[in-house]
Amino acid sequence: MTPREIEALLKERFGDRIPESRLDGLCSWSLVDPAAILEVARFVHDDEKLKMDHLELLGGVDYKDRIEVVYVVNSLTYHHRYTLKCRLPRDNPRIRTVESVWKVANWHEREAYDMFGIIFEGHSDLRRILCPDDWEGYPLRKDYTFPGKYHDMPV
Amino acid sequence: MESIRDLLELIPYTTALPVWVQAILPPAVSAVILFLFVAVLAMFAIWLERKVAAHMQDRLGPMYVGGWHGWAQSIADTIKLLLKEDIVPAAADKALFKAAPAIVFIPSFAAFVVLPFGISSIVADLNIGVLYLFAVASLTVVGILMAGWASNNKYSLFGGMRSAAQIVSYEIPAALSVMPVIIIVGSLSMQQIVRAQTGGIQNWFVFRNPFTFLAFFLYFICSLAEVNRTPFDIPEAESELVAGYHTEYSGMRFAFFFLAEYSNMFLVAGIATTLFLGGWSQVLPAQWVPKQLIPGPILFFLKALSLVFVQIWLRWTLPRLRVDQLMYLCWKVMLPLALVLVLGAGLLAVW
Amino acid sequence: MNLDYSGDIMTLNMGPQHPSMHGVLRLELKTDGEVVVEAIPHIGYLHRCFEKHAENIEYPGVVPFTDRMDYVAAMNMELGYVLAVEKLMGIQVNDRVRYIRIIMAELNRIASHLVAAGTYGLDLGSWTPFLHCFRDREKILDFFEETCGARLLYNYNWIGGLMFDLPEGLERRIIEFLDYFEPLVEDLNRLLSYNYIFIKRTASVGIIPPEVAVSYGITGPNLRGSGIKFDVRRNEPYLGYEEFDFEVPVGKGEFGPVGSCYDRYMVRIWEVLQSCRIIRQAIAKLPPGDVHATIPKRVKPPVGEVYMRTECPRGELGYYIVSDGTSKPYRVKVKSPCFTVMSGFREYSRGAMIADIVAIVGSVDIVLVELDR
Amino acid sequence: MGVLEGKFEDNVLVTSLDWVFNWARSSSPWPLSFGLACCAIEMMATGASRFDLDRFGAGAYRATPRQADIMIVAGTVTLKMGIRIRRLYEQMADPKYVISMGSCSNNGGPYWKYGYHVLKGVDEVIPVDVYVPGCPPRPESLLEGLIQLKDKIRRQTIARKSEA
Repeated sequence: MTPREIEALLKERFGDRIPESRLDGLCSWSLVDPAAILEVARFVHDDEKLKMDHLELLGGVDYKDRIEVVYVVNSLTYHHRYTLKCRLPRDNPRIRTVESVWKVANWHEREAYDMFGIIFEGHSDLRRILCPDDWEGYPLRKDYTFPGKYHDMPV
Repeated sequence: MESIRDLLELIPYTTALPVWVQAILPPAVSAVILFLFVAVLAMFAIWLERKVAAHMQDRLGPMYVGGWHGWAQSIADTIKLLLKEDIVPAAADKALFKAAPAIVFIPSFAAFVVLPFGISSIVADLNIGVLYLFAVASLTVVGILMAGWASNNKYSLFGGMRSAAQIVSYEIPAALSVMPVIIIVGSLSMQQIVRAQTGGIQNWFVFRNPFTFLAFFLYFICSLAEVNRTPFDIPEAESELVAGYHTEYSGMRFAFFFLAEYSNMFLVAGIATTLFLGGWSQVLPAQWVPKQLIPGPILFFLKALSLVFVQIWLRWTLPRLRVDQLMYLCWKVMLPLALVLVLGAGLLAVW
Repeated sequence: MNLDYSGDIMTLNMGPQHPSMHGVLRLELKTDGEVVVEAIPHIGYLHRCFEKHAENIEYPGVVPFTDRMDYVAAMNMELGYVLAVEKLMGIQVNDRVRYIRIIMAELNRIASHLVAAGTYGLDLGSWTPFLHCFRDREKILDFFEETCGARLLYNYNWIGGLMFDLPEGLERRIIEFLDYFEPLVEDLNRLLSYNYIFIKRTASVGIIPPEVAVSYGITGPNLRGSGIKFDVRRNEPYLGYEEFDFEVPVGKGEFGPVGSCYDRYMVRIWEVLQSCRIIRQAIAKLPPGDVHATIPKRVKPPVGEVYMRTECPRGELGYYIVSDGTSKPYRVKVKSPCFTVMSGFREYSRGAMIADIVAIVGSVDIVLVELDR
Repeated sequence: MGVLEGKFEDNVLVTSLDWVFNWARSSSPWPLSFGLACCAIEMMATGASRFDLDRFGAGAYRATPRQADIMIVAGTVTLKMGIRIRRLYEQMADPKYVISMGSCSNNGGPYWKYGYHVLKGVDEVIPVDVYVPGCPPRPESLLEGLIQLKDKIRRQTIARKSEA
């Protein structure tokens, strides 16, 4: 399926919960209402025409006024790919976990939590994954200041 | 030991010494000689292993230490290990931790006592030589288990447990595979066993009859397991258990484990040589070459070293088995086969 | 954890310094005797902040950092990034650049799979194959060194072109190498792959069923080992891979269930031979051209975002780049194949023995820096 | 240090003992098999066929720190790993030496400026004897580093340090 068809399918199914889309050859995406992400994820995973069973990438992007969560999904059956995005407020980013749809989301969400401080509600094991457990701050936020010392070791 | 006693008598004034000194001197001298001999042998085996492994892997191995092909590499290694700090972990069981290397090394050293290097080059020709050998050799496992337990390290513990299970299991087929030879010879004395094989290659037990032929391979495989060599090196499996039971050992104590491993390698090769490859007896049939041309000890060494070479060869070629596969091999393959061999050899002897 | 027998459970810490953890992976094993009830991977011991660096460095300067992510297959890592930026900027490279990139990427794939196979032998206690693999890998590294001066981390693929053209006569020497190397794969098979003990240790161990593989987003040889025929080079061709004739090997389950360690290992071995085929075809078709022709003066992509995926030796490598129109990327997010494959480790390692854990970690062929980035 | 250090005055016997000890120590530096990042691959290549670290007696990679003599810190040291490296170093038996291999472990290398999680040089946590530059150093460089270390070992003495 082409991105246009996927977008049309999503629009038809979810209506105004897909507020915005951009279709180009580079990376076609649709904005999803954060409250509906689990529903949309389950739909793209289960739908017979989409069958997007492979979560390629899940990550955050800090846009200074908001944080976006990006889901790149593709289908191993039909070899098509699509990107979903959610916009979250920067001061308290919270979103439902999609762990129940794609198991790989578990670690990806832990990484997004570690790097951006996005809270994934309902996540089974939301701990830091790359940085040590007692690390402070979220390193990939644009306003992150480097810590001076960590356990007596200068940074 | 007899020859040493004779030698000592040549030294003047030995008869003037107290009687107990006279009694203790020959064994003490032979023990020292044997110890040096075992240490040098083990060091040589280590060097050989590194060179052989290197050449199998398109490398050169030690080249610079001591000059010619790094011949002094093992000496340097040993001196360095002796000089290293001796760490006893704070949480270890100190007495057991310190005793374990000695307990591992002593049996392998003691077992050399009954190894017949030549017609008269044997420390003690016990009439129960083979029995003694198996009794003493199985003591090693106590030391390994002690080391594994006392280190207070989980990897060591795993190594110790694996080793205990493995050595105890493989003792059985190893002992049984020796039985066909003993049935044929009718003696447990090592020298008797060698004498039964004199007169050339056709008299060696490995070629004597099909049962002893198989028994040789069975014994060789079991001996690999007993000395923890690949493919049975699971007690010290580097990629799994770091270094197994000697993970926590450093310096001198580790050197003892190291020496014990390599002297054990030579020991089992020596036993296999004695039991199946004619020990010090000659290779060429007696009807062609009536007189033994090469001295017995040299022949013995050549035979044993070629078996050591095979051990090294296997080590650097084969992957290692898993614990359950190892046990499967022992109890379901080797043991029944060994029993069949004993039965067959017995029937053949009676018939 | 089942509390009924929790008294018998021992926690064994494997790593970060452990000979078979391929670097600094740490596994927390809950063992019941030799059987591992649960294996929990802990990562991050080599988190080098790639994504932070990428945001602070200009586009061409990121290439060396991508090299250092997967140092065993640096050519492939930088290729993915360069292609992503080129896609963002709309640069079309000429045929010579495309073909040289393919040759280099495939040579690098061979080198990487050799390391994978060799260290896998090492994990299972077999030393000699490891050194034989490294011996042949050195010969490939020689080609790279001759071309760009570096053995391991190349910075060879530039945005819009290549650092240098191939040196005089390299094509011929690569063909000579392939003539020498292809029979040696059979040698390796005799030494390791068809060894009875090796098969016993791997063929029914660490099975990843296809549905688990898909759910955990496993890609590359690990996915194909589970019997799913998916290769980005074939299914979403880049660089003109569709012009080449090659097969996508999948796990056959010759000696046990499909998706075992053995299948994953064998897929790599077969892929090595396919890479040889691709290189031969690419060299035969190599057109003349200027490898510097399309290198832009300034790399300043338009505002936008791009997702580009390529097939690197460890699996599917994706770069998600957000550009804000300046000369530095606004955000670079890497889809790391090792990360996804380790995320499922807890599931497919359950009930294995300690020795099997080592076999499984080796068979998924992870590179820790790529995992942690 | 080892068992005998610092117990004797400097004299003829000590000098010849020094020679033997230093010869043994410099001839068999067993490395700890411990790879971190990119440099670990080059370290493996150094041990492999073409370069063959074993020629100098340094090919016996020990998996346990207790039995190793030199620690080759091959790769980037992160903060999470720094604590572990210090512990590994403490677990090694004296005399022990450290080769810092590659820019990352020398001073943070390319990760110097924005590496919030990278330790800027392994010498922040453990003492280093020889620094090998390069990113990654070629195997020849590592061999050179090893030979430099050998030279350093040969200059040691077990004699008590004079007060002056």
